[in-house]
Amino acid sequence: SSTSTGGKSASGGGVYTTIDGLKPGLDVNGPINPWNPKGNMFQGYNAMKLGWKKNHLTDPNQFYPGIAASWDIAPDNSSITLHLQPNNKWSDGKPVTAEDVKLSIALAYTQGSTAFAITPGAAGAASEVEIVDDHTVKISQDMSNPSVTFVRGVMDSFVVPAHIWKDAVPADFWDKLKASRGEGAEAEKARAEITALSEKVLAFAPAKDVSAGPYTLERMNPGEALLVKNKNFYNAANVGPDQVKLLNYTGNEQIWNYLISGKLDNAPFTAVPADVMKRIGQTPGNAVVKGFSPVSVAMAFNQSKKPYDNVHVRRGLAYLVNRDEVTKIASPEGGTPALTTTGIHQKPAEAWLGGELSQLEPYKLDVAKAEKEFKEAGLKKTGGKWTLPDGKPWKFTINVPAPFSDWVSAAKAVTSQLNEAGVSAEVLTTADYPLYLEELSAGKYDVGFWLVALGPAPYNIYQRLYGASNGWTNLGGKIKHSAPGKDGNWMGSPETIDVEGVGKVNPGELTGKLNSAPEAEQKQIVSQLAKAANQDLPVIQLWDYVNTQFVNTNRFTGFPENESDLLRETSGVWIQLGMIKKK
Amino acid sequence: MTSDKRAPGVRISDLSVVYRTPAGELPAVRGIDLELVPGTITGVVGESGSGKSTLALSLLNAVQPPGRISAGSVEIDGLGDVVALGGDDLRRARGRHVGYVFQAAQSSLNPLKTVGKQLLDLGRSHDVEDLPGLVKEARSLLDRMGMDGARVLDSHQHELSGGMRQRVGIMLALVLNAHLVVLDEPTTALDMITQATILRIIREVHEERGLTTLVITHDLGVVAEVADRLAVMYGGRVVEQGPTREVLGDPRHPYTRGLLQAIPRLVGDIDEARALPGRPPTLGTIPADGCVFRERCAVRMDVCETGEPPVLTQGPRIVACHAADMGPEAVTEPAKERQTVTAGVGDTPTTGEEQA
Amino acid sequence: MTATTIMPEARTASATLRRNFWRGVWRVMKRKPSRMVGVVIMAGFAFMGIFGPMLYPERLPRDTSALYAAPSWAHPFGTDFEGTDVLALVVTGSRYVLLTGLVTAVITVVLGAGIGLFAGFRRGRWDSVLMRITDMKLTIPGLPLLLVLSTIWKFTSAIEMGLVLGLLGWGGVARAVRAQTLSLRERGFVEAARGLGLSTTHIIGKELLPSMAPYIAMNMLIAVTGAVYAQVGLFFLGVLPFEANNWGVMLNLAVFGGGALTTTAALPYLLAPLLAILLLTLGIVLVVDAMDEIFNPRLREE
Amino acid sequence: MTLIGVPGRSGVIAVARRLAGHLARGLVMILVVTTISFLIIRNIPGDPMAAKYEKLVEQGMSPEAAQQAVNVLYGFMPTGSMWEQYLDYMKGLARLDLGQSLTVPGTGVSTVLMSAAKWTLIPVLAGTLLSFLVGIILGVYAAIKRQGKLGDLLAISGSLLHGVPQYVLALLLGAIFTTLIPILPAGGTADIMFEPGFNAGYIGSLVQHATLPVVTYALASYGGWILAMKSSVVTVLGDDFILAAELRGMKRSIIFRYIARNAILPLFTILALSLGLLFGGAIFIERIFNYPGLGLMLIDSITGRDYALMGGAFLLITVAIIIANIAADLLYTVIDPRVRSGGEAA
Amino acid sequence: MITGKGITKTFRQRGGMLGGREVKALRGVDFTIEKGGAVSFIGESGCGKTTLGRILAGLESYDSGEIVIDGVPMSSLRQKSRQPHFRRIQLIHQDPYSALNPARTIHQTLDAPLSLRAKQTGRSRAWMEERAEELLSLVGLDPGYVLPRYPHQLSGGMRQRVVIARALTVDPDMLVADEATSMIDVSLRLGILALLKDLRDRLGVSVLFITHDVATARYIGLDGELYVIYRGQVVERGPVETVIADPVHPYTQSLLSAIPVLHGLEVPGEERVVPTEAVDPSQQDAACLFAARCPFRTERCVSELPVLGHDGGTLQEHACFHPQRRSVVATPAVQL
Ligand SMILES: Nc1ncnc2c1ncn2[C@@H]1O[C@H](COP(=O)(O)OP(=O)(O)OP(=O)(O)O)[C@@H](O)[C@H]1O
Ligand SMILES: Nc1ncnc2c1ncn2[C@@H]1O[C@H](COP(=O)(O)OP(=O)(O)OP(=O)(O)O)[C@@H](O)[C@H]1O
Ligand SMILES: [Mg+2]
Ligand SMILES: [Mg+2]
Repeated sequence: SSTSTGGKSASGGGVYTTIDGLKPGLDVNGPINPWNPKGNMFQGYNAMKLGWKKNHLTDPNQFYPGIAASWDIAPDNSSITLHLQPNNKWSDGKPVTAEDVKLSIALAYTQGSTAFAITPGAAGAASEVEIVDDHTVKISQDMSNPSVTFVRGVMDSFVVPAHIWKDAVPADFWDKLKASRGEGAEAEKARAEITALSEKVLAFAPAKDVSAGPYTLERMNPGEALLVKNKNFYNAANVGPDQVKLLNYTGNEQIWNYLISGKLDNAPFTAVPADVMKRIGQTPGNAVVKGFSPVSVAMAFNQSKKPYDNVHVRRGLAYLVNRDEVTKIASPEGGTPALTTTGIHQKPAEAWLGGELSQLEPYKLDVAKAEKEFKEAGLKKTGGKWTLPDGKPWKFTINVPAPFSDWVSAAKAVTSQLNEAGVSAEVLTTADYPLYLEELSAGKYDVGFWLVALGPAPYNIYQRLYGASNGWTNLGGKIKHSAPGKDGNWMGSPETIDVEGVGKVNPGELTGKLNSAPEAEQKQIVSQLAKAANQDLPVIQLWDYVNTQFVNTNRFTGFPENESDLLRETSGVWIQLGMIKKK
Repeated sequence: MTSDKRAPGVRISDLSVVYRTPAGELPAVRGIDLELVPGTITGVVGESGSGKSTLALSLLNAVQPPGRISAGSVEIDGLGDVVALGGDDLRRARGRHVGYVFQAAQSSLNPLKTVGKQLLDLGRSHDVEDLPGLVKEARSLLDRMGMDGARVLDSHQHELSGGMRQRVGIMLALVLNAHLVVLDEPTTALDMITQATILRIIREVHEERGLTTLVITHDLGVVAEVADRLAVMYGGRVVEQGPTREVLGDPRHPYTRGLLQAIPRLVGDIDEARALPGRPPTLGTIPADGCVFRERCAVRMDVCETGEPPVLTQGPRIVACHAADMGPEAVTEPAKERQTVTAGVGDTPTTGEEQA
Repeated sequence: MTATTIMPEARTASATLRRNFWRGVWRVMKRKPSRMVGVVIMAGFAFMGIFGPMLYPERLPRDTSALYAAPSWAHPFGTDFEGTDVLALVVTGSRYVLLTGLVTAVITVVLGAGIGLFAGFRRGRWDSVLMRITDMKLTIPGLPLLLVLSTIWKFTSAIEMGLVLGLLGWGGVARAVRAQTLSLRERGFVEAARGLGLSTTHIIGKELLPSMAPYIAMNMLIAVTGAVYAQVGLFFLGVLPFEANNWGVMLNLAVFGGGALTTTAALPYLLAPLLAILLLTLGIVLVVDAMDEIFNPRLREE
Repeated sequence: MTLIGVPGRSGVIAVARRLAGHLARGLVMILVVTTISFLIIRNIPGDPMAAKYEKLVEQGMSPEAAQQAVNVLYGFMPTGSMWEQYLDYMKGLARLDLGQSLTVPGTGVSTVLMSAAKWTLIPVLAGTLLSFLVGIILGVYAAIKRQGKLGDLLAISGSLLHGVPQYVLALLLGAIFTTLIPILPAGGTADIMFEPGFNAGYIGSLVQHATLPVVTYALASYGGWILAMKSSVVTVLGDDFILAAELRGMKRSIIFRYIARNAILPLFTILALSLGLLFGGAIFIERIFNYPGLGLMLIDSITGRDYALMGGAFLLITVAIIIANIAADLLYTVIDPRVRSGGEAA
Repeated sequence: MITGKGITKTFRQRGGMLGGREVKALRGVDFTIEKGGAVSFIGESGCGKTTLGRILAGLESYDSGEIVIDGVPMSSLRQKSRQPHFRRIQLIHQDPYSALNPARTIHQTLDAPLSLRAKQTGRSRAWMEERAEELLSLVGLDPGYVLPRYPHQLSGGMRQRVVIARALTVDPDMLVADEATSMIDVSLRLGILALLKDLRDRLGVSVLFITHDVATARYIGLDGELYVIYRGQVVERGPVETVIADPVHPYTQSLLSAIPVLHGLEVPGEERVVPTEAVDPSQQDAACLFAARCPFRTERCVSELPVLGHDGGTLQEHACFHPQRRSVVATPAVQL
């Protein structure tokens, strides 16, 4: 088959072949624009951010240097001062300066990110951007509604060359921004104007790639993109590969094929069936690096539907689902069976909860306990089948989006298990993900598969369980609760829960507090919420995702180790940090 | 009557053609002896299914599968036995020696090509060196038949009327200078006036070019109009043959008589006319032995059931019938025995050589 | 005249046919043993569709220690992602597939033949309107439309699925039946019936339909395959609700979940439904071939 | 003497007249298709925002960043009542503006379509041409040898291939050439290491990547050709003018040409229809072989709820079919003198 | 009695968007047929004979003119109520092969119209059976043999008889026989002609006989009338024998001259008009339609359209400015 020997073959540094997991589906029509979802800027390669997030279990505010070489964070999170790389130049030779950063922040405002939100009262928004000197920028937080993730929001910003992008925003942008702060028609109008810029920015298409990253885009076709080394990059001396080939993929099976043929030096994880995994392992040089990934998949209940409003039914079901088996069938490599249900991925759960974790109910497979719970809920078993309290048949239907093969397999396995235990169960798939999500949030399903535990910030984690989908909204720091079926509340948990060993809690309010509470208090809140989730079971966590990266050590070395906090960044970041070396 | 030395004679002897059917091989033409005298027009008449087309195709050894010539020979002067011919020799003979005007002349042209282009194809097929000459010849032939030759050569089939197509068919049969021409149902599906014109053209061209012509038709009138000699076919046999006027004026075979009586006429007493009883046989219903006509015959005798009718010859006239009264000088050929019957018409000398 | 040379054959052909239709059928079958095979295959599928699901327990057993097991005596086509016998899945899945095919075929043929007959018989304005619609229907690409439709409409039952496929698929039949009707209409016997004042119902039901019945039957068979393909295809693309024992879903899971186009483990899982489809196609092709010869004098005489 | 119609001039007029009729009908057709697709597509349920968000989150984007990315997309959602949207859409269409893509924000639908179209059009045409050539040659053979075993085999294989859906062929070919004997690439258009242009490496790579799709297209339609050609040849063989040519002593080669040309003629209408079918099949083939053509794009646009792109793709496929129909008919008109002179069609 | 007055019919062939060709199939045809009478229409191909037949059988509309069936003018009726009247006129198709449904036995074929009839008149099944047998016997067929058979099991002549029997099921006033014998073997042709004549005598059915073979027209009855039609216009009409023996229109003369002479049995007429073939019919209307082909045309012929009449004191009506008797028909030869 085609090996990359033709054309301008790389000398010395060689060609590094990988897949950008953040941008599946390369699009030749995409502009060279980092904000465009199909833009041809690839994080870590030719798209640069101020810094690169570390994948820390509990602290969201740790970064590797990017455009910023270092940074000082005020102790109360009220500001961050960025010190740019001193000798950094754009690929066209112009230096990277504080002006570039400021313009990039202006652009970020049009895109409405968390740190640069223009919504009044938004949590963790920046209030001021100040050029201290050519290479220093200070950004302050609006402390009226602070967030622990403010710094993260700032660092997670793209930086583009001002001399190329300056026309994307009007000259009076900063005045407009100032005007947009506050109340009244004036501010309203300014905000509308800024939002209206978003489309223009998104469609902005520079003629050629001018990058401050280790690479610039050379050319692309529908299947691949070719990046070549940027001699002006600040750490160019340590950048290993001369060229990077990014492969497109539309289906997982494509990645499997690439991996088996040993083409890829690195690939992010995709669901891989066991046999394929075996074959991948047989290819010389292929290796798997595993680390933490703050995502879990769960079965989520719609508590507006009977009998799922009854916590005993949910618990009974939890006892009947063999999570080990489900994980083995559905995602043996990409996940580890959830130890229990806390709403948190097990790794950070250990960090947050420590010993408390073992005190939570693990919901191991236990038919007897399940029967007890079902009976408690008033369900009846007749002729080996469980029926509703009123004697009507109980049909457990679980919904999954059809394109997610691992979820479909998992759902199938769950229903098979339940059927064996006398619960009539079946899988219903929905044609595609958008439809699935719409119907899920419209409360059309009894039970559906859902991603939870989206970390690392505990606020994000619990907002998933006790946020908008469960009725709680955070408006300018104020928490409000809507009734089930209203304002996107499809989960329908009660507003307060009586948690054993804690007492009555309002999980939504607790979650809201997580955003600004100091670390010690956060720990306490997390513990309470974990208990609540464990007892009340708004979802049953099935497996926790494992960040599994494939690497091939035949051509390059220096890949991150297992559990490295770099595993969630692209290999472009590894390369620019000088890790990847030619063999 | 002018006779051209180049007009070939044809001797068909004991010709049999069979078709393969689910019921086995059945003869469509059986034991036919017929001679085409050089320079004459011979007409073959018979009702549908009597084997006329099959006979005509045999003249070019072109019986289409699932049919085949199972016995007999077709000797053409200058060509030899066509039945024995094959491959390229046979192909060259077609067109050059024997011109054939197709039964369905209406659709005997390639619908996608102009007549002229098909003419050139024909020329190339027969290695004609002088293609412009060929076109000139074709044009003059068409002009001769009362058409604008140049324009016709430039036309597609669908732009020509039935009569014009038929003339183009005749032109294509003659343009390579064939002197034996076979016309299968040349006027079927043409209206009366066109038919008359075509018949006149056949007659004139025949004489001008000195041809030996075979006209096949189901219409006695057509034969009567053009043919010198006439052969009447029934159930795959020739039941009667002789000079046209004599046969029509004094039919000897009961079938010929019946047929003549059944033809509506413009003059005379209509009450004399009557239909033949019964219906003509088809391939499957032709009796295997005995007289093929006996079922409908008014003068049928016991012997007709089993005995092959004897072939009676009297001068130029030949009849195959048990009941035919040919007078004292008649020569009787015992049935089933192969014999070449020679018959001359008027002053035309007999040229055929018996037995190869 | 071409007509006169061909027609007698047609007549003799239909002659033998009418006289002893079944004997003729038998002869045609005997001529090529492959046709017998076709009939056997079709019968097999019919049996499978009707009785297949009864041969297995309602919940197919699974064996989580043998995921994607290789073919063996116990599992001739191996097992699937959760250790269920693939053959059992194919057999139990056949009912849905075939039922859809049947429903589609019936709708296609009823609609197609109905519209074709009506347009061809009425001619004039009705004809042009209906044929414009038919042309339009034929021009709109069916599969893309189905894809888009499937996002709106969940085809939860085989009947519903068949209904939609039928509603989308009648165009070809309508056009063909119309052409036939138009030509038959010119035939003397239809004109004669009109001249005698016989009702339109009589003309269509007694004079036209019987002449077209074989043709329609053949179209129906072809429609069955078309429906099976479309439906399995949609499931394969994953745009329809999940059914474990459905051929299309099997294909989907084999390729996109099991990596059948990457490694060999899931290959039997992929091949089993493919084989079923191929076999069904073969059966229908052979039967249609036989029907063709039974009903088409031109091919018969060869 | 009758000569109805002079070939030259009336021919041109006939072609022009037919063309005018076709164009008028095609326009109506396009209007109807766009309206239908508009209605269907705008009624598709599903929240593209939520889907995008979840997808990004799953891919590892932080929830905030994902939310940010998604918010931006809102600007591209169509607004206003259905009727206003329809009018806007139609107005745009009149200006050949198909709107903005949602999956590639800021890019015109027509740009996206055009870049995808070539990856469908070229393989489909190549496959069709290949199968057409092979199919008609074997079809003639099957017709001539129709009594023999080989002819039988050809006919049955033709029916079988004709009957088998494209995805079955694609899956089988894929299983064989990417799984069992992995000698062909399973996706993409060309290796990026080759500079695009007229160099052996690039073209070789293109060909290599296109092999599986093209072969599938070819195999899928080959059966149809062989069957159609066979029956067409059998019909022509029975035509009187062939026998007449034989009786005039025409050379076999010339007769063969007569047969071939007359037999191919009716196949042109099928050609147009088959192109339409192939476009449908492109969805499967491109999905299975990950080939970035219109089919794959249509699936993507459906899952991404990219209304404008979906409608555009739909329209493009329909227009392609209409054009193919018109082209086939005009070709027919040019080749068949009967139609050309405004007379009866064959 | 059935009469037609000034029946015209123009076919417009559709030729796409920019108009099409017009064919004037009938240009004001008048005729009268008495009960039990016979009228023959002769003319060459495409002159409108079939069109006229189909119009009379109600299978085709006509543009203008009036058809009166048994005193009821059709124009006074609405479309729906015309049908029963037109049903009294039955068309016998030229092609007996296609006129019978190959999939239905003769019994079934006859049953359909008979049961309709039985329903209308409240008669029983037995009557239907009886009637079927009666009709078949009437047309000279053996009901026992024919009834259970399929059309293909019968000869052309028998089929044509069945077709006639089927037409008789509705007790028609008139049969329109459109070249009813042209596809039947010569030896059987006369039988059908005789049958038609017989039906006239026995049932009083009138016969409209359409043919291009003049001779057959005689066999329907010498008492009949002969209409010679050219390009949709009747150019000569009169008693059969008169028109055959003493034609005055050059077109009639051409037609009669074109009939092949059975040399040996007949002697050709002395004044045979050498017929010319058809010409492109795109000529102006204000001229004799036949002028372009007429060997005797004068100035007047190309500037004026002659109408049917007895000009020149002829027995028959004709549409010619220069009527002249010519003896064109062959006469019997003295037997050898
Ligand atoms: N291809 C064939 N297969 C079987 N039988 C055939 C075939 N062609 C002709 N026959 C039979 O051979 C007999 C003679 O046929 P032929 O065509 O020679 O008759 P014909 O006298 O030319 O009839 P027509 O007047 O209809 O042209 C007929 O009974 C016919 O059915
Ligand atoms: N349905 C039709 N559409 C268009 N033109 C027609 C139609 N029917 C008949 N014509 C034309 O009307 C004219 C008269 O046709 P008609 O069939 O009545 O002639 P005919 O005398 O019966 O001819 P033939 O002897 O060939 O049967 C012809 O020029 C014919 O082409
Ligand atoms: Mg013949
Ligand atoms: Mg007619």
